[in-house]
Amino acid sequence: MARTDEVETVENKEAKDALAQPPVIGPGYDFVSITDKIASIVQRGTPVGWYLGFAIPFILTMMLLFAIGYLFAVGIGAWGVDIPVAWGFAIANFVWWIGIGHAGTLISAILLLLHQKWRTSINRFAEAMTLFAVACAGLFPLLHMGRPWFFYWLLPYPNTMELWPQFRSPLVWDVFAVLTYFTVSLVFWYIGLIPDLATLRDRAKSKWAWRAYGFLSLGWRGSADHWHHYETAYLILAGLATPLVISVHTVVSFDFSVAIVPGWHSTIFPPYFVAGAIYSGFAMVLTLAIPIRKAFGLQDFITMRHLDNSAKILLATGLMVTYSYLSEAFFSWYSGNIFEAYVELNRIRGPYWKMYWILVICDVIAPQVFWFKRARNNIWTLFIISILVNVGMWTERYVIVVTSLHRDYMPSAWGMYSGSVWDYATIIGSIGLFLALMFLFVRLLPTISIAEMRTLVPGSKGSEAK
Amino acid sequence: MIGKRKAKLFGLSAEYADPQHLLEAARMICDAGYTKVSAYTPYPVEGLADIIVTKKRRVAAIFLIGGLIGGLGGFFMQYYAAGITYPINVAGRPLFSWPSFIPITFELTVLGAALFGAFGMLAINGLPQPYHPLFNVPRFSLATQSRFFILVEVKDPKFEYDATRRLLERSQPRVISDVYDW
Amino acid sequence: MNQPHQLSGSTNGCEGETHKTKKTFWRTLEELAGSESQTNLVKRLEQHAVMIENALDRRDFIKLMSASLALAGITGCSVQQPTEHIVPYVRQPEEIVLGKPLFYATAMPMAGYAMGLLVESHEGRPTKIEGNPAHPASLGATDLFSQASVIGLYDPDRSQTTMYLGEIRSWGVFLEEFLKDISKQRASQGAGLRILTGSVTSPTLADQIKGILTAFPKAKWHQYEPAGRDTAREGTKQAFGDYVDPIYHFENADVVLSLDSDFLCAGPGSVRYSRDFMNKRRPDVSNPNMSRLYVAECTPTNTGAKADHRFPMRAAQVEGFARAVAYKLGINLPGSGATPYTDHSDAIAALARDLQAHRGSSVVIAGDYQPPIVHVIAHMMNESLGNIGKTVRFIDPVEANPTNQLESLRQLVNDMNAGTVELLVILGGNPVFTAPIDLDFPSALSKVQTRVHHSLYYDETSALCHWHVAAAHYLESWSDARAFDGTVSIIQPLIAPLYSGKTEHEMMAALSNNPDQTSYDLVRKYWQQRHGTGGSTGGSSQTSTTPGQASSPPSNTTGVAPALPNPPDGFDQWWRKSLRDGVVANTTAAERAVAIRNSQQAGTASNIPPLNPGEFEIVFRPDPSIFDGRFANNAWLQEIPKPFTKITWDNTALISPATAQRFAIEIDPARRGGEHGNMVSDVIELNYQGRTLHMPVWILPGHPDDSITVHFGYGRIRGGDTGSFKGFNTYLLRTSFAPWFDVGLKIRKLDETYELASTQAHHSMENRDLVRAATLGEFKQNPKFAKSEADDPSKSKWLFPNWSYPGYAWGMAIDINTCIGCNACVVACQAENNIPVVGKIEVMHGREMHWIRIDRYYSGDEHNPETHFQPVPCMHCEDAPCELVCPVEATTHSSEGINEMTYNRCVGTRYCSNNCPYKVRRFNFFRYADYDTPVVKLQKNPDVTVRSRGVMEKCTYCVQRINEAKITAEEQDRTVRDGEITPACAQACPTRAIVFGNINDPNSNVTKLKAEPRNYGMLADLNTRPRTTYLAEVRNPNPEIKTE
Amino acid sequence: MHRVFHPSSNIIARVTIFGGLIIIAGICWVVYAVGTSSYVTEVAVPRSQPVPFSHQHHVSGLGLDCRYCHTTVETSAFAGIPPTATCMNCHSQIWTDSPMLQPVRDSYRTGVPLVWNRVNNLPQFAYFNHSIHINKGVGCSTCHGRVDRMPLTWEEQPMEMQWCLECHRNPNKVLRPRDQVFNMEWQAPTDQVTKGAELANSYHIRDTHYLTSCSTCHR
Repeated sequence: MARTDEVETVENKEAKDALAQPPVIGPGYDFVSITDKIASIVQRGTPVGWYLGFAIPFILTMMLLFAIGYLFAVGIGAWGVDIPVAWGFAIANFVWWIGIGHAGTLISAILLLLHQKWRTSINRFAEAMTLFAVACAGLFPLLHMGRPWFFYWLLPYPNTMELWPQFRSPLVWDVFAVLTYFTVSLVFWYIGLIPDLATLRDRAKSKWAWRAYGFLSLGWRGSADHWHHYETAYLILAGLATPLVISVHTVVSFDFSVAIVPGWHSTIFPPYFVAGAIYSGFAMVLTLAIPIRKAFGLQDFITMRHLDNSAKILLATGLMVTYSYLSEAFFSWYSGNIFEAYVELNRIRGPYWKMYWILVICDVIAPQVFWFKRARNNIWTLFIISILVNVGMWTERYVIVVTSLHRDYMPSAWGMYSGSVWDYATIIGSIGLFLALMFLFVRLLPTISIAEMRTLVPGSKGSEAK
Repeated sequence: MIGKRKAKLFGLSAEYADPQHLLEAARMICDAGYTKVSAYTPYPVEGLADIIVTKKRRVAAIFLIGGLIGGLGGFFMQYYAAGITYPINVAGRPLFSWPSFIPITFELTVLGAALFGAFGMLAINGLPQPYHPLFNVPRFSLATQSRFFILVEVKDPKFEYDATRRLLERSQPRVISDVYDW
Repeated sequence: MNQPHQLSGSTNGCEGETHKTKKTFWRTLEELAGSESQTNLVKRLEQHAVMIENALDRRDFIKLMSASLALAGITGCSVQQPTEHIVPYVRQPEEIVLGKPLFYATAMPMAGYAMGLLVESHEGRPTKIEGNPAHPASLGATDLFSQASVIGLYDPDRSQTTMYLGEIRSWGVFLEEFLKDISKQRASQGAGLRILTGSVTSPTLADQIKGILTAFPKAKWHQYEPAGRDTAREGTKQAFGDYVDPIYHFENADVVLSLDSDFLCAGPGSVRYSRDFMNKRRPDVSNPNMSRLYVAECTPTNTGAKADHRFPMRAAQVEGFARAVAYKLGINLPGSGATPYTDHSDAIAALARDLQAHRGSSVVIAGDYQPPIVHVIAHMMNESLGNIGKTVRFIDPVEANPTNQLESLRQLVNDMNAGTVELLVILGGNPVFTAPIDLDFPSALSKVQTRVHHSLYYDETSALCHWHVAAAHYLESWSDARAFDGTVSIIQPLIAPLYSGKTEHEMMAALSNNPDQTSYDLVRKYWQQRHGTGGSTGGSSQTSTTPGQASSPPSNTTGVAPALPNPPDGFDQWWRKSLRDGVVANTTAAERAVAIRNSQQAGTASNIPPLNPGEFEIVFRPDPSIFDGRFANNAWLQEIPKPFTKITWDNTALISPATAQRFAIEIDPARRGGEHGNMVSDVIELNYQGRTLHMPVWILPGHPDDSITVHFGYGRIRGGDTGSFKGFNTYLLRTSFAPWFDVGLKIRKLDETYELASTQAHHSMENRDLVRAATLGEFKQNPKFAKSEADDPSKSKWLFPNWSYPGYAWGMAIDINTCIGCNACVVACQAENNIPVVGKIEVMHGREMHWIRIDRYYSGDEHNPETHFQPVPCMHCEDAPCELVCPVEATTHSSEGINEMTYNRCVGTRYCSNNCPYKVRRFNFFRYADYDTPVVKLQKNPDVTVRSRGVMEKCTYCVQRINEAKITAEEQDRTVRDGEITPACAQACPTRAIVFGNINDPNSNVTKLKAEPRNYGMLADLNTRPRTTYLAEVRNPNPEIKTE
Repeated sequence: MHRVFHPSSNIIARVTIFGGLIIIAGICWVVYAVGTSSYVTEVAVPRSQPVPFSHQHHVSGLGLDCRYCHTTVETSAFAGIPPTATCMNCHSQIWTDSPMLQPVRDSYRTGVPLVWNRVNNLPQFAYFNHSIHINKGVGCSTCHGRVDRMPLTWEEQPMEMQWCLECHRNPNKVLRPRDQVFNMEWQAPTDQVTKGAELANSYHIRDTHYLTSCSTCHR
């Protein structure tokens, strides 16, 4: 039957890969050692380093809470937003976080469908990253509302006003897209976790750990039927998640492209945004993977091959984004529309030219070093570039939001924008929240899918017996 | 052990060190005509399902149903809200401006499918099920880590304690243990 | 609107109120003192305002909703509401219909001159000022000052009691002391008594003062207006040998030459003048003609902005220019031309030819800020052009006692310094702040034994006086005043004094020793006298006073119109009619024949020395928004963007771009809110006559080089919470010998910067066809010059079928050509729609709330650019981009095509504002509305929601007025008539540049305008299909003059 | 050590899952019920007043017309609340020393107005106009109920947006001849459907889109 041939091809491919590049898992691992290696991260006592590391994001999170409290107390005026730039940091942050949230599901889903074995060791925390990033992203549309206590008016529910959301508004599309994305990612993540939770249950030392993991693992026994249905479901979920990932950032891009603001109203936006999302997502994966593998000695699972592949993807998506910049610039000239043309020129040499060139340097020029294998195999290069790309992607969103609005149709209404101290407190705080969640995750759940790693152990294929 | 109730035999379980033995054993037992047999592995072992899984459920169908409900429901909700219950002139667009309804329809399709599918799968697998007789076998905790198990239930019409045990022994298991239920 | 029965009733109403509230009027001291007075005030007002209290309680409702999320979550608005109260009248005045406003006719005296008004009153609360169509100075329109005056009434900083050396005293105590002082004076025939007022046109007041001056022969009456019209006055005197007032008839003028005169936006007749003038500048296909305006001016003015030819020059050069023109007209002038004017010689020749070609249908008008000689020359030109009697008529002075006020003030100061002044009564005004610096008024004042200051605020002058008497606001007062053309209006109160203020009449009554006369009695008595025997024989034999000596008692009842014939149906009928109409019939001053004296006697050249190199000319002007400083505490006026600089809350030194370059002076947008908000300007040091002042600058295109304009009125120290410590006090440089301009200014750029709040720092239109303009010639060749293919929605490809709007379809047309950028519409809108004031900081953040703004663009070279004004309210697009993106249906389209904004549904995503190409949406970033100060709530329009924090708002076409009119019409089973609905902006507009109506009605005014070839939709190529469209600008330059 | 969940945990697990769903649904229902209950909407809850004024007595008892006190109901947005003087028209003659009316007499003497507790109350952002409804044939009792049977006045309707919309979307079902507007006893005839349509026609009632435009009530 089909499956076996498939296996063959994959194996051949792997064989070739094996010659070409480092393997996706270090040598000399069997079921026991893998299980021990990964599960022990969760099960051994908390290292001091973890507390030290956790302290900083924790403080930042407290700062975020304070900023939010102040915001709700005095009103949105605490931020830098004004007329004409009624959207500022908040929306840039939102898009940025959502973008970061794309790599996780993408890695797990698309790479699963493509039978990319190297996904297994990074998908778990990539998915976690997705969830936390989307959670951070979800904050901002809420916070940026003038009357956030009425957020539920964006949800369809029966009410005495007999009013519904205005379904033609991209903001409502956003609500559905983001909520769906979060839910599906959560389900996908959890389903993937169940077997590992069972493992932790069965290895649990303390009674409470056993209770907790026992409860979460739903009594998973890994019976053949379970695995059968589980795999089908997981595969279909992946199949669903893939278009979902694409759609979510497409919808996010509609926030801009549906509006008539010059610099927003552009058909390139959906693909442009999706590419950008994957770009920043993978950058964040690297930014996280590199320290994590170091901290927990996971070099054998997250091998140079993973980093190398991620770097290649960064390069590819980076080129797509570059193409988008170029086509934007081209059409602003080619369209002959004075408003569009002005916005583009204004970005390049207007009051915000610094931001624009920062984004060009970070997003266009920096990743070009990945053409060279040496760069792709140098941890530090990878790390620094990944951070640059993250910065660049935030700047890109800032440029899109601010420079388009601050000089649109009516010169009489042109105005400058810059974030207030509360804007900065909020974005930095949200990064803190994100990191804090990551810290908790690596502490409490297996950072790498144990069950899937087992399938990479030599001799894990039952069919080899035939 | 648990409370006062007296244990009754639930089945016989055999433990194997690697997937190859497991597969052979499974094939052998099934060939021997046993039907109430199940295998337990720390990761999905390819080919196992073809041998041992008798009743395959259409998980995909549940996804489909969920998707349809989500999608159609979502689209009608928007149509109802914008066009029927409170028709308002928004930006001069027609009440039924279907192009604007596509994104949400899609999202809700995915949402419906995913939720139905995921929970459907759990339901089919009879989860959550924190207790199962096998858990009474201390070594079974290895089933989620490094070892492979086969369980032959007493319910099986061909089950005869000695015969079955002998059959299992022939498949060179690490351990054979009696599984008791309470 | 003003049905007779209402207004006739109104008079009773007002009398009723005055009487009714007398009991609450005489307050005991402890009530006057202390914080309690506020609450008393509100108690007192409950009798007036039935619905106020609960109307205000309701405002907390939205806040309450936020608290009770959970319930609201399911049931929207049905959280339990706080118990509200209804406070009915005890005895309800029969003319009051609860929930329906009444309109009372009255008048606002501004620097003495009356602006006729109709004031909207809700249950006794005046809430909105409108112009009185029957009044010659208004014709139904208003200027921004009268529009804004209504919050002056409710100003919590207004002085609330009588004070002695800053301590609260009762009126009674004051009277005792005051009468003592007066009796002292009686002995000396009032040798030590001085009265200082502003310009007085009020017949009653004049009569009272006359009475006092007869009782105290040695007493003297001085008048001083900081922004006075001495030069115009002296000009007529020099030209004709006697004080007369010129009245201009622009409706007959085809060519107008303004010699530094801002007749469109400044001066008592400006509202009327701008209407007359603009009526001749509405070219359409049937009559493609318009008048031509030449302006020679220094500081750019609104008049200059509308000029077809503007000649920018230093103020001192205007005389030379005038002489050059006069010379071309062959007039032989008195005095030798000061400094001959050499530029624009061909232009001047052409201009002269143009004037000659329009003998009898041209006007030469000189500015109040130019020396008398310029006025003389203007008069002579008018005479030689045969305009006098046709486009320029002369009447006896409207002022009761015209005099050279500066001289009058100087003499007062001399007397004070000489120590001859024992009792000084200052009626209104704030001389300590406004008097020329060289007179050193404060120190002179300190030499007076007893000083009494009667004013609205406890201001700089009050602080230096023994006694301060709180004045009553004109909306609280009985009085009378005359318009620029002499027409008399009776001023009737809309409400009993909130703060137990006294009127000038009551002060004078006290001075003439019968203090218990109410101003109502006084005014009524005076007019009773004026009928029949009481009257006098005409002001033709006007006593004129030679400069330098204050008026001796006027021989007769001053310069008011002659005795009135006994009214046929009795005085009471006459009185009611006068109150109802807002004008007293047949009081318009008769024309007076005048003749230029022998030209050699007529005035001499004002010998202003030429400018030394490196020195500058300094030019003084009253501030365009707070005038001479009297409106400093009026937040609406403070936040009005000034016509050219668009600066709010400040005054600056205006300099030309070239001058700025010379001194490397710059204005940069700030990082936050720059361009639209926060501009960082360099500070310069003005050094004039040894006095220095540090001030920020504003680089003003069109301002002449080597000249610097400063506006006075800012820098108040005791201007109230709003007015104090704003801007810079330029009175500190203003001297009595050069009140308007002088040479000898030195400037120095300092190493400081200052943050200005300017709402539009961007000058250029960036080649976008927002304002479309052409010359008259071009218009005649191609009337449709403003049309563009892309603009036509019917032609544009569009995915969806258009909605149809049967029944009413509201629309607006704005004629850019006739807009003079006077800001009246902006204030009117603010008053009508409860628009909050946000303060300088928020304006700097680009968060001002005006629903209608006046965009100012420049075209051409910055030395002498063309200035364009464009009022921009919401366009009410039929395919509104804002609506499409609102996630909660907070902004939607009504069945009549109004782009509705439902505040209580808005969640504040601000997406609509982003997507509005016109950027007319305004957002409550903070809780701007004042829920806390009880008294300011009284001004709120009960028909408009007060917006809470976090909601978007914008122009609604005054939907409350539309609904009101539709309901009235439906109840009478008819449709709304054209002109029945007028939005606040349109109603206030002096030139009727804004027209509103039903565009489905082919005969409506607006439909006709939209049918005109000049009509175009701004940014219509975005297919927004705006309901508000513009009529393009057409200028009428003289083809003989090639614009350099 | 080796641990096993108790066999009953399977049942517990399933029960909690379905139980949880039921509980959530229950909570939603409770919140909705509370939200629409008269506790929140204060429908049919008599308000205490400084003077226990009885519409029942004055209307059905003495047969006063609504407009005797609510004078401006036909001409103004505000129906009008009688000044103390109106009360004293009669009560200077009758019940002149009833202690119940003391506050009224005090108010009349001192000029300090009575302070009534508002019964029918719309939020500040909803603008209701009595006169137009009266003129279009919407009767008092349609919204205010049988005031003539209220000893102490209470709110008859929740006065929520959906309630307003009911009529604005389909006015015909409540329209009555103008001469019946103040008639408390009026009952909709059996053929109200046709009658209402005729009235709507003759009174020129505007179409639904107009009546349900936001700015009809919100400004």
